[in-house]
Amino acid sequence: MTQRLQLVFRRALRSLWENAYLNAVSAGVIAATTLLFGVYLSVQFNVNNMVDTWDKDVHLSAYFHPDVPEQRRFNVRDEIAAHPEVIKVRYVSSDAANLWMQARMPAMETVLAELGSDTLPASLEISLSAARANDIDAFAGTLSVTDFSDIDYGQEWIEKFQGFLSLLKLLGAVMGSLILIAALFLVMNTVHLVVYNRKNELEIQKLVGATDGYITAPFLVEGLIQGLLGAMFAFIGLAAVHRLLVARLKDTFELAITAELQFLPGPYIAMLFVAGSLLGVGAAFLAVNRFLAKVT
Amino acid sequence: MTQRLQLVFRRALRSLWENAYLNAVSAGVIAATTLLFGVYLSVQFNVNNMVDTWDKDVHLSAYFHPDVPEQRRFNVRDEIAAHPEVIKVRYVSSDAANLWMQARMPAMETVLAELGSDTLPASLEISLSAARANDIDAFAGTLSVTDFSDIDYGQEWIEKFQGFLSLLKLLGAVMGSLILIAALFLVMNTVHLVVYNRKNELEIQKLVGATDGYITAPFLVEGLIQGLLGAMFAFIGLAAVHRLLVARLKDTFELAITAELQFLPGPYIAMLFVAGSLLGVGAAFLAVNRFLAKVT
Amino acid sequence: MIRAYHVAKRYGDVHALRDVTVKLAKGEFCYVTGPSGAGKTTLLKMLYGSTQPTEGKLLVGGIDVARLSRRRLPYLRRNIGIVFQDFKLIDSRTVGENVGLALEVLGSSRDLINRRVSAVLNIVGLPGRGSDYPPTLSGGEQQRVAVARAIVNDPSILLADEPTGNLDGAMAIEVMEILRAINLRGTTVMVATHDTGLMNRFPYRKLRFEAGRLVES
Amino acid sequence: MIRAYHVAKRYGDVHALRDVTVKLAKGEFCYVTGPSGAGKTTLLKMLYGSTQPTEGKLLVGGIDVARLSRRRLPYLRRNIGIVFQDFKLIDSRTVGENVGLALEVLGSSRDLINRRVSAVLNIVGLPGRGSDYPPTLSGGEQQRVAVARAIVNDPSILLADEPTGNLDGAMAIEVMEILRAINLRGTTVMVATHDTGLMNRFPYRKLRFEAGRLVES
Ligand SMILES: Nc1ncnc2c1ncn2[C@@H]1O[C@H](COP(=O)(O)OP(=O)(O)OP(=O)(O)O)[C@@H](O)[C@H]1O
Ligand SMILES: Nc1ncnc2c1ncn2[C@@H]1O[C@H](COP(=O)(O)OP(=O)(O)OP(=O)(O)O)[C@@H](O)[C@H]1O
Ligand SMILES: [Mg+2]
Ligand SMILES: [Mg+2]
Repeated sequence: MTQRLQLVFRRALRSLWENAYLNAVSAGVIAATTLLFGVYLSVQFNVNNMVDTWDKDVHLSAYFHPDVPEQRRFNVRDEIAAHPEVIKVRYVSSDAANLWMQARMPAMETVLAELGSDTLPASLEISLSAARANDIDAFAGTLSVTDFSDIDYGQEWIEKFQGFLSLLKLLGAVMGSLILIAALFLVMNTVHLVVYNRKNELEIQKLVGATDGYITAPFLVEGLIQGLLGAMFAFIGLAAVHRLLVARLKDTFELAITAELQFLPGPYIAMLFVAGSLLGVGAAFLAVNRFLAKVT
Repeated sequence: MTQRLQLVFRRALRSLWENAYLNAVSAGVIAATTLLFGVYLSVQFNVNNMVDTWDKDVHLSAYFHPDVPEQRRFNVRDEIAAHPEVIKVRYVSSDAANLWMQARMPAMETVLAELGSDTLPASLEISLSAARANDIDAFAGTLSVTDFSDIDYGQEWIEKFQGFLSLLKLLGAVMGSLILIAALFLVMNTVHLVVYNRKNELEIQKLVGATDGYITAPFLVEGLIQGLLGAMFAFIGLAAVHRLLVARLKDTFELAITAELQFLPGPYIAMLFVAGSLLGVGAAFLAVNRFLAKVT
Repeated sequence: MIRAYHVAKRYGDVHALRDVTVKLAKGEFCYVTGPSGAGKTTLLKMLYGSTQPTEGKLLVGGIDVARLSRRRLPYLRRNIGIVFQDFKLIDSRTVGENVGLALEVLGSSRDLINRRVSAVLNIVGLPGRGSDYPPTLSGGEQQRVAVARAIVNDPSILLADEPTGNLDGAMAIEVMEILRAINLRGTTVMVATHDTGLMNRFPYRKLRFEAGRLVES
Repeated sequence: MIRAYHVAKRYGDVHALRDVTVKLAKGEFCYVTGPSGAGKTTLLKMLYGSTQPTEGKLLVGGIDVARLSRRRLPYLRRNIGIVFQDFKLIDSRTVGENVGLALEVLGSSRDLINRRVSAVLNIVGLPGRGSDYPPTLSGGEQQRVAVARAIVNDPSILLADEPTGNLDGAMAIEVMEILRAINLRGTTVMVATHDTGLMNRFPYRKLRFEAGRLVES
């Protein structure tokens, strides 16, 4: 048994060597496919991550009527804090709001300074957990209208962002499946050519009494090696792209999303290698069988 | 002569037919390459377009000291309007500014109403032509500091945006050239296989006295047809992607960039077809010559 | 060993064989002869299952080759040595590997393969050519490699299609001696040939075909 | 027509030909003979420029084939008809197209090609087989197609490598008659063969090789 296995491996390696060019093409195509798959996974993983954090962090600003007394404001804050979906409530006094405003719009500094501390109203900054557009809507409805002059939660922006996300997902899915089909086709095709290239040899093997298994086995090993090599290259490529992106993003937006751009975790990487191997072995299997069906 | 040409075409079409599978792969790979090239051109073209409009539209807001008299303000406006790089100057009175503020921040409506018309200062909205970050800086320096309390031109934002653009360009160039090299390799490879597939036939043709030209000519025609077909598919693909994007963007951002997302103009489309043909014919030429060099 | 009952083979309009009934005992030696296109190669091809009869019944060692499943076919072929009219050598494998292939598919050990291969290359007059590639051999040398591969695993049936067409007289006689020796050890041998000189020198039973019909047996 | 001065050909350690000096007049008919591996095919290959001599000088129709540029080679070959030992037919082209190829590369009109092709297929005894594909022909039929292709454009030199190896006696004589007829019309003919019976029946000059040496001429 081990001797047979040895023979299969020897024949596979020999074929890899003798058809180095075609095998390199196969491995390259598998690498490209797997890389695209990896990029797709990465984007999905990171977008999900971001949407998760963002969902958890949904903010509402509720502006008090200027005539609500300060004690009442604290009571309202405590009531809201008791809601189960509320993570955090922060009271922002009128003074604090104006300081923030000054920082944000330095052009108006002088103007605001002249106007005194009542320029901007006091407000509550409310953080909701696991909220979606509709949930926020519902929550805003529960707030008492007598206490607040206005409630601001950028609903339109949320909707637009979600529209944009779904556009991205659509484009990603369309392009992704097109590219995947093209890649599968190419892998099948190159492996088929490796087989075709050795048509004569395989026919003669059959004529001297080789079983289908004898002929197929080395091709499967060959496909496995191609697949693993391809996945390895894809992994390296993915790491390089990730590195480049993180470094460049750090330079451009000092604080923003950098920290959240994560590399694919272990199980996903394992999936890449499984996908590459399946691609290699599957394409080899189909190609050899398609060929053997025609030979007697 | 015409009879010879007819023969060449007949042989090319026959080979296309007999090697339909491999030829479809070649055309497909050329289509994919040309499509990527087209997407690259499109993005470049549209980004350039946007940057152009944006460059032409660079705005400065210069806020007057509250104590500058109105007549002086109009004089300053006219002086600035005389600068050659200035396209347009608009005087925004304090009233107008406050109305705009109210519209933008409805939460503060009540507050602002109470504060009277002097809340926001009057300003000049200046549009500069063909400006870049440095030019704006220089221009801002020319404005008299005695008239204005502050000058606002979002310099940081411009720098960040340009950083982001150069990141995009870098990524595009790296990915683009990687994909282009891979595609060239694949086209070369498939065409080489079409030739290899007919190794025996070409060898025999040489043995009975065929010239290199006799053998090469049909392959060039075949390559040309592959290239043109590929470019056609790429063109269709490009149009479809453009359609989809425009429609989806219109839904998402009603006003924003929709109008500016333009389809590639004629000369660029012509370039796609030229690129496809060159790819097809060039790959065929190289593949046949590589083969003929080995045969005697 | 071989029994054909009213076997016929048509390729479209071409009647390659018509109504052939013949019986070959185990250990027999016979020639298949007749003019070009008479159906000699077609008969041999049916015996090793490369094509099926369109009519009649063909038994090889008791097995009905027309009914044989794809899966069983290799096991039939392992008992048959074949010298093909066009040699069918693998150009990218050395002579030694080509000859050894018939043993490798049986799962023989490397050691046994090496010993048998150099033995049969000696027998066909190509000692030391084991590491050459077929395209660098002359026509007659290739033909002898084909003979070597056919006999390397001591098959119970040997089918040789024109095994001396590319050989000079002396070499042709040597190859015939080899086939006779194998036959004497019990192998059933069938040789398709045109060479009347050879058939007279080694007189055995003749199956003579003409336009697909068995006219002498 | 053909002149060889001290021509030698080595493949690595193998001396395929050694010190061959021979002269063939225009319109001559000669055999190239000798045992398997003597160098017959090698000599013919050098004549049509498929391989170069490692030593000596070889002139074909006044042209030094070793000095011939890649570009000029096709024009030499258009004057030479060749029957290859392994036929070299294009499997994916019909018999008619295979035979017509030698005229097509010359730029002959379709009409002329069709007439010539059916004429020569008649001559070699394969009338009406023009639309079949070579893999569906028997070995002998393929060999006759190879002969047909070699003579279709009335070459001034005809090189035939073992053109009767797959033919029965009667058919072999027919093919020899064809070659003789061509020779009588002025073509220089060189036939590599093992068939002593044929050489006795058609007695012409013999170039006998043994292990690369010209031992009789
Ligand atoms: N695959 C095929 N398809 C169609 N016709 C075929 C096929 N194989 C053989 N034939 C035809 O069947 C007939 C018998 O062919 P076969 O090869 O058996 O002849 P043969 O006796 O071996 O001749 P030769 O001595 O020339 O080798 C021939 O006329 C041939 O053209
Ligand atoms: N390409 C090659 N590389 C190495 N050796 C070669 C090559 N071609 C031929 N030979 C060797 O040169 C010698 C002469 O070969 P050639 O084909 O000329 O013989 P031949 O006289 O035609 O024999 P046959 O009658 O068997 O066809 C042989 O020993 C052969 O192995
Ligand atoms: Mg035959
Ligand atoms: Mg020879």
